[in-house]
Amino acid sequence: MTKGNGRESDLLTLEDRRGLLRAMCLMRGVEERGLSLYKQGKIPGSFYDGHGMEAISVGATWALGAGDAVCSPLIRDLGAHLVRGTDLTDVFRHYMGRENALSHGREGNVHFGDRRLGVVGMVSMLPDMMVVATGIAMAFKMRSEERCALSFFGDGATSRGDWHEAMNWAALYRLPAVFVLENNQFAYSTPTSKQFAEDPIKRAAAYGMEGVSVDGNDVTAVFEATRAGREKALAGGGPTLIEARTLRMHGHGAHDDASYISAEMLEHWRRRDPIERLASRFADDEVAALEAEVKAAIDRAVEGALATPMPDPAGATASVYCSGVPEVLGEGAAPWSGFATPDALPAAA
Amino acid sequence: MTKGNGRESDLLTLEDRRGLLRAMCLMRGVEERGLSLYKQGKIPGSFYDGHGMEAISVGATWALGAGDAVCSPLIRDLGAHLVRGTDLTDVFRHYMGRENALSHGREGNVHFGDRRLGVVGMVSMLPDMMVVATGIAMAFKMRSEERCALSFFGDGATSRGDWHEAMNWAALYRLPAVFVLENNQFAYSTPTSKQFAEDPIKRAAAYGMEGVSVDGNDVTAVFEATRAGREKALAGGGPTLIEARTLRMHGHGAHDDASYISAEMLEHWRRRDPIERLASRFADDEVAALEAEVKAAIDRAVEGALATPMPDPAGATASVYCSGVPEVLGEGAAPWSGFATPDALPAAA
Amino acid sequence: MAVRTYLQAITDGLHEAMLEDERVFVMGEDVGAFGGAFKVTAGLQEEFGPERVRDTPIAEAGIIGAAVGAAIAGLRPVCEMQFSDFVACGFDQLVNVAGKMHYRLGLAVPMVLRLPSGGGFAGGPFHSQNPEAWFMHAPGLKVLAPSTPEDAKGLLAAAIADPNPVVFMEHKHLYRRIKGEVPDGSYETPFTARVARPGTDLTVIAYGAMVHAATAAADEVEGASIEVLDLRSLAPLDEEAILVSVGKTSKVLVVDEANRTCAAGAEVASLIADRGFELLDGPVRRLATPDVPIPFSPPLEEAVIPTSSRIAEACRELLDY
Amino acid sequence: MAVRTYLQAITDGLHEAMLEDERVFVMGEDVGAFGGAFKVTAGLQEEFGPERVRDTPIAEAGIIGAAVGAAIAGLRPVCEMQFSDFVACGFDQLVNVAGKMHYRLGLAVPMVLRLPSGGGFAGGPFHSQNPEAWFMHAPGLKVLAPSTPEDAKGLLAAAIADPNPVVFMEHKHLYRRIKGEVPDGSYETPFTARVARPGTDLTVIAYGAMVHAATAAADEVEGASIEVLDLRSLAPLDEEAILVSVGKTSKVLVVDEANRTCAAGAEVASLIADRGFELLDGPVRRLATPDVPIPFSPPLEEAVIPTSSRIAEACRELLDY
Ligand SMILES: Cc1ncc(C[n+]2csc(CCOP(=O)(O)OP(=O)(O)O)c2C)c(N)n1
Ligand SMILES: Cc1ncc(C[n+]2csc(CCOP(=O)(O)OP(=O)(O)O)c2C)c(N)n1
Ligand SMILES: [Mg+2]
Ligand SMILES: [Mg+2]
Repeated sequence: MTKGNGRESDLLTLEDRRGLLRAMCLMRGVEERGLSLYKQGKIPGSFYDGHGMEAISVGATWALGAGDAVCSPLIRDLGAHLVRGTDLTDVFRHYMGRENALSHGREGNVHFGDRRLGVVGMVSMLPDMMVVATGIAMAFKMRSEERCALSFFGDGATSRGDWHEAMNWAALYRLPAVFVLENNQFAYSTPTSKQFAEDPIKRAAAYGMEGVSVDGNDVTAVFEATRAGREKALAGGGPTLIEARTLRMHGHGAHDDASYISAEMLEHWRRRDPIERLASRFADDEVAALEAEVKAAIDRAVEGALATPMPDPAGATASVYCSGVPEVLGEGAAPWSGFATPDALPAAA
Repeated sequence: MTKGNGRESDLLTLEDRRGLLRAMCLMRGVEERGLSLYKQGKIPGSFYDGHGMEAISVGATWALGAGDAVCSPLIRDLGAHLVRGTDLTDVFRHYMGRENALSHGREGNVHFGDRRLGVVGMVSMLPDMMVVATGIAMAFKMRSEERCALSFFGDGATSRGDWHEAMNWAALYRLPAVFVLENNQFAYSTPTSKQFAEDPIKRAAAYGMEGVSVDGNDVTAVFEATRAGREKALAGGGPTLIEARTLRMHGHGAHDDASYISAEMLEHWRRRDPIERLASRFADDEVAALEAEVKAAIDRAVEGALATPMPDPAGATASVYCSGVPEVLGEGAAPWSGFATPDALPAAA
Repeated sequence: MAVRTYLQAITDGLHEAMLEDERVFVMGEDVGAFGGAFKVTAGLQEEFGPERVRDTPIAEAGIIGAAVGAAIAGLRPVCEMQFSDFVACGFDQLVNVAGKMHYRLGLAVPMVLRLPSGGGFAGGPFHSQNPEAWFMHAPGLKVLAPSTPEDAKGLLAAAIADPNPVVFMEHKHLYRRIKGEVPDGSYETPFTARVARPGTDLTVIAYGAMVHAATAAADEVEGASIEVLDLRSLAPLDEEAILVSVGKTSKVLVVDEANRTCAAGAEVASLIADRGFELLDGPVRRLATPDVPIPFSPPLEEAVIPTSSRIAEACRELLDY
Repeated sequence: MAVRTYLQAITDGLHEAMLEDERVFVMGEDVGAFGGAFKVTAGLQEEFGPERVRDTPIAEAGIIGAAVGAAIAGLRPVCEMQFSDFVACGFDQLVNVAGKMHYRLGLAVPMVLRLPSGGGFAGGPFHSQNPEAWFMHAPGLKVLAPSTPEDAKGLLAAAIADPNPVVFMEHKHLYRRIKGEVPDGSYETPFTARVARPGTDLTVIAYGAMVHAATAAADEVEGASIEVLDLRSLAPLDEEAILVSVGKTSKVLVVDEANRTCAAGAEVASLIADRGFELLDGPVRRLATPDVPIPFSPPLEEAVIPTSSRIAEACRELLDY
């Protein structure tokens, strides 16, 4: 049992917690840089971020094995891409619409996913990718592979029909899937009180799956819930719905000042900032060093991206169809120490 | 309190029970005649019936006030049309694709609904009409009218996204709607074990509405549950999900011998036939007289229908658009005695 | 008369319809307190309250289907899809429930579905689509696509008054970019085409944002008199106006911002090739976005959506035919 | 070679694909134990088990979206919509998720969606539709529409082998009515058009059930040599074959069973009016189902769906032009 920095956990080593902190800092740093590049007009279109929600995508993805699939990180989930090992320069190239390996400029925002790392990029239509994750999990199960699919979505997305079809389907077939509901209390300007009468976590049992709510600003809690869900999924126990409770700290997008969220509410949650909470367990100079390292990495990535040309317009109509052998989902980084020494781990709580 | 024929009930008079029995007999009689006309080639297309399920549409619709809307009776719910007062000759004309006031031959099966009687005809896509019912209930509520919308659907239809959107929407807005889930254990050939892991009635509470299961072969039970749901809806208490448990006694359609349903199962439910159950409380000669009257009415209707010409092909492309003032939903028959003397009634159980 | 943006004209149209007819109400995601993603409904909730300007859950089938129900029950819903792209999520309710109701059962469905559509601002594959052809291919729906503030307001009024389900394509890229004189008070614009720019040598047929690109192109081409026909209504399609213009010029270019195959322009071109064959002095040319998702990166997007210079080039080529 | 019905040929194609490639699996409503509403998958579950022939919940978005996921994960799903009409319920997953994936992210989606389509047997407004044009207007999808048993089997094999999402239109009214010689073993039919009946005076372009109506019409018209071109593939569209045939005959009639506006035939006609203009000796005529839901009652249905006699009449009129 490891104690000390970070919340106590049977499962996370000091190295893990350092990695989690770094991934969260990286996510925040990349998004802050993205926002300023957007304001400078270097990023076209619109810009969305997950400020204050870093613990969710980072914590959940940290629990995945290399062969698991993320389908998909949404607009608040940059951390999932980063944990899987997505190239930072390519992220900025993609943001800026430069030529890049993730989307060749055909997509924007975080509408990408590096298939080589087992990540499927999102579509905008919420929450369509949950259904796709269900299909991936079905394939894993049909081939008796020890893999699971992880899917993210917001409180607002739970109102759409596809959410229901995915939940029912996954529960019915006891598929190896973990669904992460990011309840950040708003869908654009719409509070959850105008989205549903009861918290959707209550629906889990009615479909025949487990449902668990965690503090979405506690990266350890998110990690542990996801790890338990994954273990259960791999053991044939079917899917889990995890609700991570948090608040969206920025506007819906860069254009939105979120004046409909009260200052008190924001202040309440600012005091629960997931990065500060974990960082407070580390020595100040260690945190400073990490932040400097992260900043340097971002600087390099931005520089590389700015040096990359825009895509060649001649390619605008290429690749609508696949003409060769389809590439399959590859393996992503699986940094959690527990994968290295599974026997050393105690059973999940 | 009325006792005697029929199950005991605080709410139903002897006249009510006679009416319920007649409506169920009429539904069965019309469908049996329809089936034989279909086999004789007089009804084009395909044919579906609700044999053994008469208590559901009849019992639920019996609980409606004249201004309530039925949106929609499905293929097992002929009884809803009959209780509302749909013209019997027009039903047969419609079945046969003859010129008729319900659909002018443009629709078939029970894909009709007499708008003059507050009934909206179904579309095939399951369960789309639940969403439409939600919109009707919303209009009733916005205008502060004391009306509710009743919607029917099967166990299989609960798997589709539109089911979810309607349930969430109705619960969120506390709409005056009553949803009747006809759990007849099969969707075409698919048993409920392949449709969901948990009975959908469990979902009601998770959306924030009441859910109640009743014996779908007991017309009184269906009536009482619907009446309670309607009272609640009109009092501003929001929607109710009623599950009526039954078995589909025939194949999915006339072409299906339902060999996938075991003889034991059919026999078990045949002993619970809803018509026999109610009829057994009446004197034999009274039942015989009623059956003769029903048969005569059907004979007359079939005769009238057979004497009606097919629609004029020249009108095949007419009326795609409405070019006048839209007709609104009218009022249907509301035969329940309770509407006449509301004060005389005890409070719902 | 006042100068209004295309967006303001739509807001005005909604406002007047709500004032005049208490059956009219508005619903959609974030249309209430926030005033809509594009602020088209800004101010309406303050004036008319949360019952008549309703924020809905994220449920496109729910929005469309509930509107059908409300319309059947005697109201006049005007719904917004946050972006036209999301209409795919409520597609079935629109084409199968709303569109077929009157033919099947004689029950009218007076509703308007507002679809902020189109590209040109790096919206990417899911915020730039022009789905109108899907609805032209769905019996029972009407489809409108105004290009000017005046028509936007007048067509919206006519759509709300119409007893049928109307798909109202409002082009996002025109919202704030296009201004014009708009008559005060309420008026209805007919569902017919309009000569946006008269000419005698060649007709460019377009609608929505492409009307402006076509007009700019016509101005650019020297030594020829080019007519621009603004369809305004895609269903019903003003066949006579199309044939009259082709009869005058004998040469025609049909422009679509939508993906080429089976687009509105395909229908227009096929109409001319059939009923207008004898009027023609050259091939019926089409210019459209090729069959690709709309890419995000500006040089790629600019390569696929028809521009005024590519329209001008196609005109010159056809004039030389 | 053996004589097989159109339906049997599809069953054979599925059977062979499943034998040859263990990644291929089948799913849909009632396709397993029951063998499908039309019995196309009859016997497959007995042979391949319930994992590879899966009965699903009634969830069209679920079926299509899960197929996308399974395809991404390396399998080769072949899904059935019970009737093509119900594809509207999963429309978004098909056009936005499946169709755009490869262009956006380089991730291929090798899946086949079987759509039993078409009218002619009193199926009414929701069991008779021909939705193919919607998918031609959705980039990234391929759309096939065989008219013969031989092509049904060969195109299905090619669809399953294709690394893209393929919409496979199988016409219900051909299922048991049309028989023909079908090669033994597996073979792939290319996504190109086929001259179903050679001729020199006029070309009728059709696909699916209308190929048979067109051929019957061609036989009926005396004193003229009529070519029938069976498109077979709607996306990609075999533009060269169309232009070659028009070049030969100079007169063309395009037939659709689908509703007229923005149908496949509109695209074909617009192609000819543009690139084939100089080949033409008369207008590009179209015959299609008018823009109405397909009515149930036989005399009404017969009045709207193109028949061989109306095709023959249109041919005669055009020949006289
Ligand atoms: C089907 C669909 N409808 C509408 C939208 C437009 N939209 C984009 S994000 C958003 C709000 C999403 O809220 P939520 O699911 O809670 O996620 P969050 O942004 O809070 O993380 C909306 C309405 C969409 N993307 N998809
Ligand atoms: C969206 C949709 N998909 C498929 C069908 C085809 N279909 C017609 S009835 C039926 C079974 C319906 O089962 P259930 O909802 O249980 O109603 P029941 O027939 O048992 O009354 C199916 C699959 C349909 N009508 N709608
Ligand atoms: Mg949210
Ligand atoms: Mg059932």
